Amino acid sequence: MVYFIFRRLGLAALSLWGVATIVFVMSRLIPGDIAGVAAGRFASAEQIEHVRETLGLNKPLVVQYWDFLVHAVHGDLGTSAYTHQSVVSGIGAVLPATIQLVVCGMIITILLAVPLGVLSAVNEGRGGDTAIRLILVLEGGVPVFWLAIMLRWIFGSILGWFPISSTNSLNGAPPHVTGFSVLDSLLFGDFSNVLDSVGHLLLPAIALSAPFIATLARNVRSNMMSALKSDYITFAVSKGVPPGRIVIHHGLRSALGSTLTIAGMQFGWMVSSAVLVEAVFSLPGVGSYMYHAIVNHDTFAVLGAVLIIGFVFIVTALIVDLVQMSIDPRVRNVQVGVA
Amino acid sequence: MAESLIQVRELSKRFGVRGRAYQALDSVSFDLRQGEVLGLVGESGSGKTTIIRCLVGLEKQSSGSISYLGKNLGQVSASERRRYRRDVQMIFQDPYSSLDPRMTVRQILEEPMLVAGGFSARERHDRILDLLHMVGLEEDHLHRYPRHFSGGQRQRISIVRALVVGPRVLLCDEPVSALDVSVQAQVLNLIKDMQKELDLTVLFVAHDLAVVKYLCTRVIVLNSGRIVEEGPVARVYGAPQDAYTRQLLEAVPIPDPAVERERRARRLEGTVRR
Amino acid sequence: MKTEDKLPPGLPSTHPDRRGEVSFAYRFSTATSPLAVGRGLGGLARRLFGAKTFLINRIAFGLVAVLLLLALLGPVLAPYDPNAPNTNAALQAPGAVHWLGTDDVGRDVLSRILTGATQTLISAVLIVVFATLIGVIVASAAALAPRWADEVVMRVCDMFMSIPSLVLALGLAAALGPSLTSIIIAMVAALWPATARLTRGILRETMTSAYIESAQIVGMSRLRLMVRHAIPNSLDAIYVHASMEISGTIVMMSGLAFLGVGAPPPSADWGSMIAQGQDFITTAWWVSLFPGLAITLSAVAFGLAGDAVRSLADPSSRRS
Amino acid sequence: MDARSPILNVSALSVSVPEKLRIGGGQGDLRLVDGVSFQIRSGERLALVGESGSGKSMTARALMQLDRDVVLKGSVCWDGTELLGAAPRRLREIRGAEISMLFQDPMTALNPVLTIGEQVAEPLLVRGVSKKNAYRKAAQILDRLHVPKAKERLRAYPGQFSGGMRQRVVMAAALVAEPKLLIADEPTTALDVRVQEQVLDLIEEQSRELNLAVLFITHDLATVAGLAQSVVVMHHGKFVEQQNVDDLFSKPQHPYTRGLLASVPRLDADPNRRLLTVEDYMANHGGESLG
Repeated sequence: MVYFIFRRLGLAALSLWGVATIVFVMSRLIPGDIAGVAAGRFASAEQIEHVRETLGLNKPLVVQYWDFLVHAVHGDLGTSAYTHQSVVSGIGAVLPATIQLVVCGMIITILLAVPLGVLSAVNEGRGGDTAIRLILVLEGGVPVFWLAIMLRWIFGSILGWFPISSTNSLNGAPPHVTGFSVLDSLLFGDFSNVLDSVGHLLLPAIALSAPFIATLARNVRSNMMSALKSDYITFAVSKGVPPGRIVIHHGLRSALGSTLTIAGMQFGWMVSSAVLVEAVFSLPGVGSYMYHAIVNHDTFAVLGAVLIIGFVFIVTALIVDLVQMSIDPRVRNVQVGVA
Repeated sequence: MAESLIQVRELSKRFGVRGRAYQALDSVSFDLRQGEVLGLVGESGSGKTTIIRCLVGLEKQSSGSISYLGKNLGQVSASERRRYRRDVQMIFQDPYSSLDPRMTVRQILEEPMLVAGGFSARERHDRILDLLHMVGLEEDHLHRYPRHFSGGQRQRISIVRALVVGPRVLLCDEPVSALDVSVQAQVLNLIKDMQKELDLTVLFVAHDLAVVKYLCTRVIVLNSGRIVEEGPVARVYGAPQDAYTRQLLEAVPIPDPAVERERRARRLEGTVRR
Repeated sequence: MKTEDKLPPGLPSTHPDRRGEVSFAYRFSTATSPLAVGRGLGGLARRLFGAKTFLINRIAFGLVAVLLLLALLGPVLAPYDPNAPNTNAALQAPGAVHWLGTDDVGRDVLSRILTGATQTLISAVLIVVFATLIGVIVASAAALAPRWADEVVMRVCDMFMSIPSLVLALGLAAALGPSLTSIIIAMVAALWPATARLTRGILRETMTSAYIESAQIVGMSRLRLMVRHAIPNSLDAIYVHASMEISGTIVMMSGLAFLGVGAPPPSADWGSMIAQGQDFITTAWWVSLFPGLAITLSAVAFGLAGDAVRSLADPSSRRS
Repeated sequence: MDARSPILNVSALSVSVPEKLRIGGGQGDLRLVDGVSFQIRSGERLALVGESGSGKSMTARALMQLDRDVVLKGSVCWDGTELLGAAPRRLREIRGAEISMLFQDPMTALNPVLTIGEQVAEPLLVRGVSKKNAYRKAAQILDRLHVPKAKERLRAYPGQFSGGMRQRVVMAAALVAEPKLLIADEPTTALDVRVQEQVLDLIEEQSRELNLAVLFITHDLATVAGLAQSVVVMHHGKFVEQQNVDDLFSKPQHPYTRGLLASVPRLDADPNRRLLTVEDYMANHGGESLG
């Protein structure tokens, strides 16, 4: 068990190094003179030369790579060419907002996808199943950013039910403490603050969760279906276990393992989709940060964001695996090695 | 005593690493002699299949040696290795997965000859047809795909595939355990006939002691990767020396109600065990 | 054929050897694969649209056929020049002249969607084809290589997969500069590792089947094993994966374009059309709405078709 | 209840798969079991023997109505009530408490994520027995089935058990609610010969002690010899013959049965006598040929 935890930690570290390497390679892919790009469009030859030196671009590639890794380990991903702010602190300031959005999207996803998948699997081949699958296919094909625009237009502009941008109304913003607006409101604001924060979060979270609901529900469906077809379900039926208990206690319990894995990976994918949603709703977050960096050709900021999102992804996967190891007897027994 | 074709010496095989290692074979030594049908019996996990897989090179032994005609296979030249591959063929347990579903029967049967080399088109055709008729299949089966055949027919095709290159040794890994009883008898008879007709040496792995008794001349009993008993079938079955062999033999049900009832009564009264 | 071969899914097979679960590759390879039979275009058409295919699958294949046709003929069918601004006709609502309205510089939305179809759909197909090719080649090479090299290649794939593909593609495309080529390169770079990983898994499973082992015993070289047995028997699963990928690729491409890393203006791209229209959505909803519908329709059509291909390849799920 | 009157009366039972659910198409409904009849008396051990595709397992599953997509016809009369067409609630009452079932593969019949205790006690738990009592009963039954350290094992997961032990756990779950009939669907096929012997002994032992009727499904005539009192032979979904066990082995009536008996290699037979196959008998007797 301990061996496997260490092995898993080692793998995570290896992945982090890999992500950093990929980002480094990407940073050298930029066509033309990196220093020229970094110094800005109107920089003089001297300024470019200066930038070249500060970035260490005149050193051999291996040394640059090493410097990059050392800096990255120390939490230094360079300086944004646009805001002239450290990339890490820039992203650090907005990361909580993104995490909050993703967690909210995740909750919506799980709340909808699990029941839908279960219902669909239980009714396999019948009308209900077909209807759910059709809805999922339609909803899974909708591009997130377009859905975000449409939701904002319909529920924000036409119906006026929800605010159309930002995390809080001007007078509803709580002091910035944790960066999680809902949490901050809970800590310092009154109930209307909380409501305001949640209201601002709802539309983006719904838009964000759409494609993930489809993926997760389909995954739950197929896991449930194979669970429901297994011998142990037949055995449970033959023991006189009522259908409700069969589905929840036997089916869902054993289908949950791989659902958890998928949900964990979705967390990472959601962080990347947040780029699109945040751009639409002009929410401060890693996504908006990345979007503005792209628009401003701020390559180091873009790559910094890539690295951070990769980091979040790896850490989530690590946590999910460790959780799974501790709750699933199948995995646990393999670890312990009992035949 | 007949010439020894394959000599297995101190064969050991471990799977896995460090704390989780599992000893599948533990210094197994035996000879496979010209013309005999040697049975390897044991329960699941006894290592019987691992022996066969080491013999055909699908598994690499952890230690020990395998020699063919007196030459250690670990040190032979490439041409001798080719000869071994041609002389030693194998039949698998599962007739459903041992034939490539995307090939016609003709392609499946020609392949070993093409790989081994040295067969003209005419020869290939003739050999396939000869063997096909011997196992009771027809020429027009040749252009069909495996999915068109029943389990028993597929196992016959597997037998032909193993025999087309003219091997001296046939290794059988539980070839009938996946078949229905009525089909099982046909395939057993077929292996028996082919063995006589083609003067084959057979290593027959099985968990069913009755099948081994019907087919084999000599038997090796394996338990957890070790040989516990070895000898001519009549002797081992008639007077087993090892306690494990005796347990195995006693557990085989006999299709005779009177005998079985008596045996059970004896068991239940003699032991309030476990 | 024996009776048990025809049992519906879920019913137990009584054959002693069929107990336990049937593996992915095994299901795809030894079962009667309809993808493998019916050679030629006629056979393909019968497979896809024949009476035995489910209605929903036929609809999906029909939609995909229509979409691909539109992609090929888009520029010809477009009633107006998609890139010609006409300030006199800016932001016109859908009507008899401009069926889907015009954008802020007076370009015909329908014409732009039609030309955009060519670009989006063809590049999506190309991306998936390239990513699959690279993935299959890498996976096959890894399967043939010594174990340590195999391990290294797979670890590299894992590392690529540790960055969500949208972000990876975004970073790459941003670094390479806005153009259709850089989007294609970025997307292929982001997608191939997953395909390679999957293909390696399928190959590994196929390689353990008894028919491969029996070829190994006769002394067949590993290269020939791959080419003769392993790859052909893995193809179904690879096709299925590829066909499922197209839908996601379309959506992701449009997302990249939406963020401004796609083909530079004035090129008609569905994603950038939506981006362009979002600022005046309250007054001219049609500029954003219709390209979005086009993306959704394409994604759904290709998604359904992918599902259909899977159900054709896997008889045990042949039910709709 | 009179020991002589049958507790289960199956008459003209047919099982078929509707045309639209047949995999790979094919015309018409696929008939898996075709008009099979037999009876089981209380405490009687009846064996249902046949090769793959004979419909023996389908018959067993049809008694419990475990398959949703098949069409059942005929009559299955349990203890005076007709089961075909009975309300789902009534079926649930019977399953596990009056009729229970053992499966072929003990490795897949247990849910890997639930504890042994939970799975053994379940038939009681779903009938409102308190958790404490149900678990105590579960420990008792495991003990009866010679599972060592039964009480501690309740907290274990199936992954920690060997094949033979798992089959005992499955049996414990099947017997915990004291049913009157145990349907055993090839319970020893996946097991090694020594474990098979133990499981067969256990089934017989429980049947004797609890006056438990047993319907034993198998393809292996030899396992039936010492266990069953009466044997039904099936072939291609059809009833072939039924006899008491001694008569079936000494004077089989149908050529198929004779072929089945002759084609099994026996430990007590002369290996030089060639095995006869079912085909030999069927051909001699002008019966239908086998595919």
